[in-house]
Amino acid sequence: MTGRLIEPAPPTSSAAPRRGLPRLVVGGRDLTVQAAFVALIVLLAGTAALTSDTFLTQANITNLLKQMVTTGLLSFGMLVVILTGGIDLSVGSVVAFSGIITAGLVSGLPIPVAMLVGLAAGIGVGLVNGTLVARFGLAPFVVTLAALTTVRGLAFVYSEVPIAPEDPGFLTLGTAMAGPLPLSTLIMLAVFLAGGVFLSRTPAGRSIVAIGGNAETVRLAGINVRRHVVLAYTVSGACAGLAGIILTSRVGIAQPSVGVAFELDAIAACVIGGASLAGGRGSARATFGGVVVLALINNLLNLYGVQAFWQQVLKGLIIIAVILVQRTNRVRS
Amino acid sequence: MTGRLIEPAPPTSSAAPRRGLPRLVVGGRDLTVQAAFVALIVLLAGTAALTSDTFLTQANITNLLKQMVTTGLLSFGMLVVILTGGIDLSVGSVVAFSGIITAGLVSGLPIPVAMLVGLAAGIGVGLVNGTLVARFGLAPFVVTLAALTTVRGLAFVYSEVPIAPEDPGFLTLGTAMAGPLPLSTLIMLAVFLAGGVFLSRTPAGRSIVAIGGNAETVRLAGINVRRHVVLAYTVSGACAGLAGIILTSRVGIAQPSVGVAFELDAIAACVIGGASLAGGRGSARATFGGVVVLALINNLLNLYGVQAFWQQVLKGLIIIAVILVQRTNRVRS
Amino acid sequence: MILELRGVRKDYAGVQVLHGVDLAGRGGEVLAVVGANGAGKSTLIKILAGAQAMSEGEMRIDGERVELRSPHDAHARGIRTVYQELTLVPQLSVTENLLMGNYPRRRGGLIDWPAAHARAKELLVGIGFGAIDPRTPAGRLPVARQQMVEIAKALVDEPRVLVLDEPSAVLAGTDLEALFSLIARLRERGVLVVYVSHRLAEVLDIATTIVVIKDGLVIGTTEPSRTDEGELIGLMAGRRPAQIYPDRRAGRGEPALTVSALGRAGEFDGVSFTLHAGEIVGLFGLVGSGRSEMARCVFGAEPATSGQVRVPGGGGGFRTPAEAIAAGLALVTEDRKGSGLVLGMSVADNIMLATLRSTLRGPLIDMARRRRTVAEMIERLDIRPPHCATMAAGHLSGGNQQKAVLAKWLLAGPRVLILDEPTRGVDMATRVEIYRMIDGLAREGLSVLLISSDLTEVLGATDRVLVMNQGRITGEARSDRATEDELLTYAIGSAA
Amino acid sequence: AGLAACSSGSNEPAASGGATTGGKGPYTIGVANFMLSGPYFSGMDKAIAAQAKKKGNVTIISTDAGGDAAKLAANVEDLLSKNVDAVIISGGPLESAPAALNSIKAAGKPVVLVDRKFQTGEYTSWIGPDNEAIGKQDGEFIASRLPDGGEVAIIKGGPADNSIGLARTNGVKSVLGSKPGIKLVEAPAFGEWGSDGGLSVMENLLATNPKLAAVFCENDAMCLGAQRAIASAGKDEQIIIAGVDGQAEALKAILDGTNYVVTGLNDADVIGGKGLDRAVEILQGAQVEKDTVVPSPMVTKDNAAQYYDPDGAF
Ligand SMILES: Nc1ncnc2c1ncn2[C@@H]1O[C@H](COP(=O)(O)OP(=O)(O)OP(=O)(O)O)[C@@H](O)[C@H]1O
Ligand SMILES: Nc1ncnc2c1ncn2[C@@H]1O[C@H](COP(=O)(O)OP(=O)(O)OP(=O)(O)O)[C@@H](O)[C@H]1O
Ligand SMILES: [Mg+2]
Ligand SMILES: [Mg+2]
Repeated sequence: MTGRLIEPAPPTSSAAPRRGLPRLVVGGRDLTVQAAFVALIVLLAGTAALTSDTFLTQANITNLLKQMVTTGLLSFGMLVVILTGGIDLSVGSVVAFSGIITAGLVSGLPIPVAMLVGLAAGIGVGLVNGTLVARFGLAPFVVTLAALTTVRGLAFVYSEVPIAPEDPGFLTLGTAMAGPLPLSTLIMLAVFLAGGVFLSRTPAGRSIVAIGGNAETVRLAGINVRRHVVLAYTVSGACAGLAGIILTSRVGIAQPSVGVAFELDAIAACVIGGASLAGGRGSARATFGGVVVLALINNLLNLYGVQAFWQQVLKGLIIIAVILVQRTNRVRS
Repeated sequence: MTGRLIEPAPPTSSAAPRRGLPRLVVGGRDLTVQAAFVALIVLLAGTAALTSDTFLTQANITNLLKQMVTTGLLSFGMLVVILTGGIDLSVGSVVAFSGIITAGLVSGLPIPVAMLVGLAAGIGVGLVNGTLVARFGLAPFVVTLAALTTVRGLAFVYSEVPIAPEDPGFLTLGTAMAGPLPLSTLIMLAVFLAGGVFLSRTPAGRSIVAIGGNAETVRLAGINVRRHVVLAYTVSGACAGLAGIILTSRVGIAQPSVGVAFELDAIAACVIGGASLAGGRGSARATFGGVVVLALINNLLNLYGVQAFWQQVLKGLIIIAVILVQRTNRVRS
Repeated sequence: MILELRGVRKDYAGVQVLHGVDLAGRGGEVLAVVGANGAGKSTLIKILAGAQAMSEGEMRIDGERVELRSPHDAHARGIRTVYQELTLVPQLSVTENLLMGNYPRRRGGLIDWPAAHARAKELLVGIGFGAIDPRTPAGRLPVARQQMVEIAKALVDEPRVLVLDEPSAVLAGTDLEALFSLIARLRERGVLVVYVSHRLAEVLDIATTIVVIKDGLVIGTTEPSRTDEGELIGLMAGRRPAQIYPDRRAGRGEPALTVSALGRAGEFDGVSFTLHAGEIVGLFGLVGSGRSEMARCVFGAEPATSGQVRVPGGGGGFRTPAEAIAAGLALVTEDRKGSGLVLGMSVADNIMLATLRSTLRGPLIDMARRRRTVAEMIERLDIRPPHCATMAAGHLSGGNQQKAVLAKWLLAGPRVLILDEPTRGVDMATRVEIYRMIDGLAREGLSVLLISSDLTEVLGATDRVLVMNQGRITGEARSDRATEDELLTYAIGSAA
Repeated sequence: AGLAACSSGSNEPAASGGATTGGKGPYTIGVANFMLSGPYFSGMDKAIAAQAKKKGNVTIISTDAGGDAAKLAANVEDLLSKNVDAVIISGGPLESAPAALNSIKAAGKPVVLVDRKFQTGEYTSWIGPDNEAIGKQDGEFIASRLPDGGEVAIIKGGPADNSIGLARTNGVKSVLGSKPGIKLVEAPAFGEWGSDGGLSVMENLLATNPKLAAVFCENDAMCLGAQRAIASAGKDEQIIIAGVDGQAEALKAILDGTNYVVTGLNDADVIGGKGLDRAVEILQGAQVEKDTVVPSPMVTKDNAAQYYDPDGAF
């Protein structure tokens, strides 16, 4: 792969030279945005490495890797829904729901079976969300807002008190290391890899992206729009279910109150990764970048010992700064 | 004013008659949705009155009226933003911020001045939100999500502990009665009335609605789109500021932690009132209806003594049911 | 001279689109601007309208040099523009769209709605569009009516220069006549009308001066009396086509699609016809006659409420477009932005959209094969620029967008191709190519239904023509024998 | 390692694997707050910091999990990766125990819990109140003021898995549930630990239960809201109020002789200070008590003056 700096687009006329930033085009793809993004991550991590002697310790890197798993999984599911032009506010509640169901069932069932049931719960919520959006044409924001409330309630109905499975094997998924990487991080990376291929190289993935661009065109091209929208919400539900199981296994106890406002971080990761909330634009790779940026921000604010409330203040400001930089770098479409 | 039942739209061809529900049209306006909506409210209230001997007591009605003030004020501001096609997630944090600033200043300043400063804080947040959205073209969801975080942090930075002003005069705004109605309810009603007139009968209001329909057209008509978008977020900030002041005055104590997730109720009220999150559709009157519906749902669930988490489950389901009914009744546009 | 442009250049982020255009017009003139797709007409107009700034050059109004920084500036100078794309706010009433920002007010400063509606009505009546109810939400009007509202909007404050970018693309019949008589009246009042159109016949009809633009340069200025369609096409395209419409040999084969007594409540009723293999059938009618709706029902995009659709082998009654496509149908819709393309996606993605599974290897799309397929289609249909595969479809000029839609459907290998206004907004040279392509496909045994509001086209490019009027088929004629008047009679006469 | 060479910190890396016990400092102590957004908890955080300052040789790194158990575990990990010498967990829910405590144990660092005790996991020491005892205390006082019985409302903070609230409410219930003539009315909705929530929950209670004689809230913030609702309904004569925590406004209300009659002092200053002391003692190698209950004196009009400090942090 060769990269070269060329002018913005091949000039179609003999006209004056282009203004604007020079752009990095590789294999016909404009990588300027991606380059800016990688630069941002390098900048954040570099600052961290140079100013904190803790940042590059193995313990801290492992923490960073573990801590991005939940947001990572939720963000990929969120991305798929956002690509269709929708949104899924219910993921935080689903994390709690699937976690508590899994923990509750572990006492009676083999661990993998209990986990599958927890995953199925997430998928179920996704199916219902997707059906209400696709079949009944309700606004995704409101459908999943209602699901946020209802599913949270269900988590409490299932168990008002936290459940801590006795079996130490329950902790494996969330705490085991696979070589230098936490197993849970590997799972998340696998989801992003497989998800990236799904979105860019399968008919279903391309259909989902196209639906966010123009659903009517897609429908008239003979593609079942409803089914793909349902699929998108189901993927999000499944990701949230998986995140809930891994989180529970990591913490060792399932609580029905976990996961409040998780959806906000997931949405922020997608947007930092350049996804458009109007649908049709966004990629798995860039969303993963967004997840890394968010995790780095949190990690840095903690490493520098920034006061809790100032952390909140700064986090908001940094997010604004990041998307401002993103936007300035994006080719106007 | 005469009402008559006619077919959905004047047929433009001689073809077979249209299907669909018969519609109630008065003075050229289709009131079917409104009628269905009023019917819904009557149904809810009627059920309540018949099945609970508490519902119609003066105490309960007064509670109902007081408890809808915060959601009401936030919903009107949210409506204005939603009409432009945006969203304001920061309102809950603004409630806390303006409340704590007001309470903090009361000891040194005259009460009205302190309240004006609190209001100004809300307006300031709205201005910043609006500017980031309008001037820099950032996605409203992310801008106001960042504001949610930052402003909440600022509230805590201002004071980590609750502030309870000594002066009993501070309580007037939130607790005084104006005849049979709480003063705060009157203020909210005034906001909806004035806001309704603003949206339907002033050029600025019409511009805001039009921007949500097609911003480019509005720009081509020589109207300053940016300024109106900023105005919309400022109105929302002002409403949230006012809500914060009234809430603080009602409780007598300002807490930096108040108002978490208030934005969700406000958005739900707008959508129940038929506003489109894509912008351009929604009215003050219907949004007020949405506020009443939400308040009735909460009140009923409490009157029947439904357990907290079952309340959550039911609330979500009822919202879905309400917007399903809404949708079935709406003329396809 | 009311209006003068000198040496206007314009680039979009470095790509030069206009290379120094000169233009001048007097009051009472109709200045027609013609040129191929992508020649830069709309860009020129946006500069006139103050919506885009020129990179170089100057503009004079009444001899005085002006700089337009916004559409508002242009309005203030008496220049009003009707854009190629509809720009109404669909949720708002016609009145609001017309008066936007300039409402009659009461003493308190509040808008006086009854007065506003009355004023809107007055305006509409004054320019001959009185049939439009000003209280209707603009989005509920048929497209032709919306276009009229657009025009009415431009006339609200009596402009001195009225710029119309392809206004006739969605108008036909009486509506078009209303527009022409309006233009005539404006001329009498001393208004300068700048008129962009691909319909050369009408340009020759109403223009006083014709300016031909090619690749961002004015390459000719002439008058209708001194030129003809052939010469204009020659100038625009750089070469004169031998003929516009290919010779058709009506060779009809087996029936490929049979529609019987099809109807959809409130839209159209009792529509019956049969398409045969190798045949091109035109479907003419006025805007709003129900043709598009009917085509969508045949294609399964909307449910019919009565009647039947059959294809050989027993298939038919499609409930979804997918079923119709599986049975060999393809529908190129009239609205390429709204339902033909995903504008934000690449041209390649758009071309492959109806045949996503065709390049699968295992569960995954074979990217190399996909690239080859796309490149072949781009070459076969001569979509420009030739390296456009990774470009966003929205960045293509109108005609090339249309070709991309065609490419998508040709890949699906249909036996029945329904084209709804496929040449709307497409320049003459491209049209000729499209006609040639349709002809070639028909010769290969494809059966084509060509929906069009353009009488010349519907007679020239087809074997026979059906005419639809108020939701019913009211006539049928052989293309080589029928006259335009005959078709118009079917289209306008009261439906049985 | 490697790039992180430009060290500026004073915090020595810990001796490999083990706690740096036995030294004389300086120490870095990490404070993992479960939720700072409550006056009691932020007061605790401040008290720990103040005590550290007093000691002189202790640096504090404080984190906030915003009420999220998983984030608390993550913050503990962050603290450990910064090589703190000990960790203080404040207000942590028992559910974060296994992971957070396991990682602290794996790092070989002592952990001191303040306020909330974990039922599982191995912590070094705990200092906090006995929430059930506070509930009982309030219950006894209410019972003594209602010799003829009456309706007693309970306002919970929520959500249902909050173990502190549960302990307090269970304390009240265990006393009042057995008293003849007393009827308990549990509010269906949660007051969310804030005055605004306490206010609306109380308003609804008043509408449905006109005959209430007393109300118990799981914390003072909610009680203060409830008091406002009772005042608006003109029932200050009829209903007495009992809370928990000793929030300044509540102490003042008690001192002023209003219908706010009792609270259980949950002194964040005392607990926080003792917690820091405890951590330092452990680092210095002292043998310490595992669990220390800080008594929560019952505050009534008679002794309120002794605890009320108008300028106190909490
Ligand atoms: N915003 C834009 N950014 C980049 N290129 C543009 C933009 N708008 C137009 N172009 C390019 O400028 C050229 C001229 O476009 P323009 O719309 O003026 O053509 P036109 O003559 O109106 O064509 P048509 O007949 O298809 O409407 C085309 O090559 C088009 O791709
Ligand atoms: N958005 C709309 N709202 C209401 N009625 C509509 C709308 N669009 C079309 N119609 C009506 O539906 C009927 C059929 O329209 P259709 O578009 O099928 O006609 P057409 O002959 O294809 O004309 P066109 O050339 O405009 O497509 C007409 O009576 C038209 O007025
Ligand atoms: Mg054009
Ligand atoms: Mg049509």
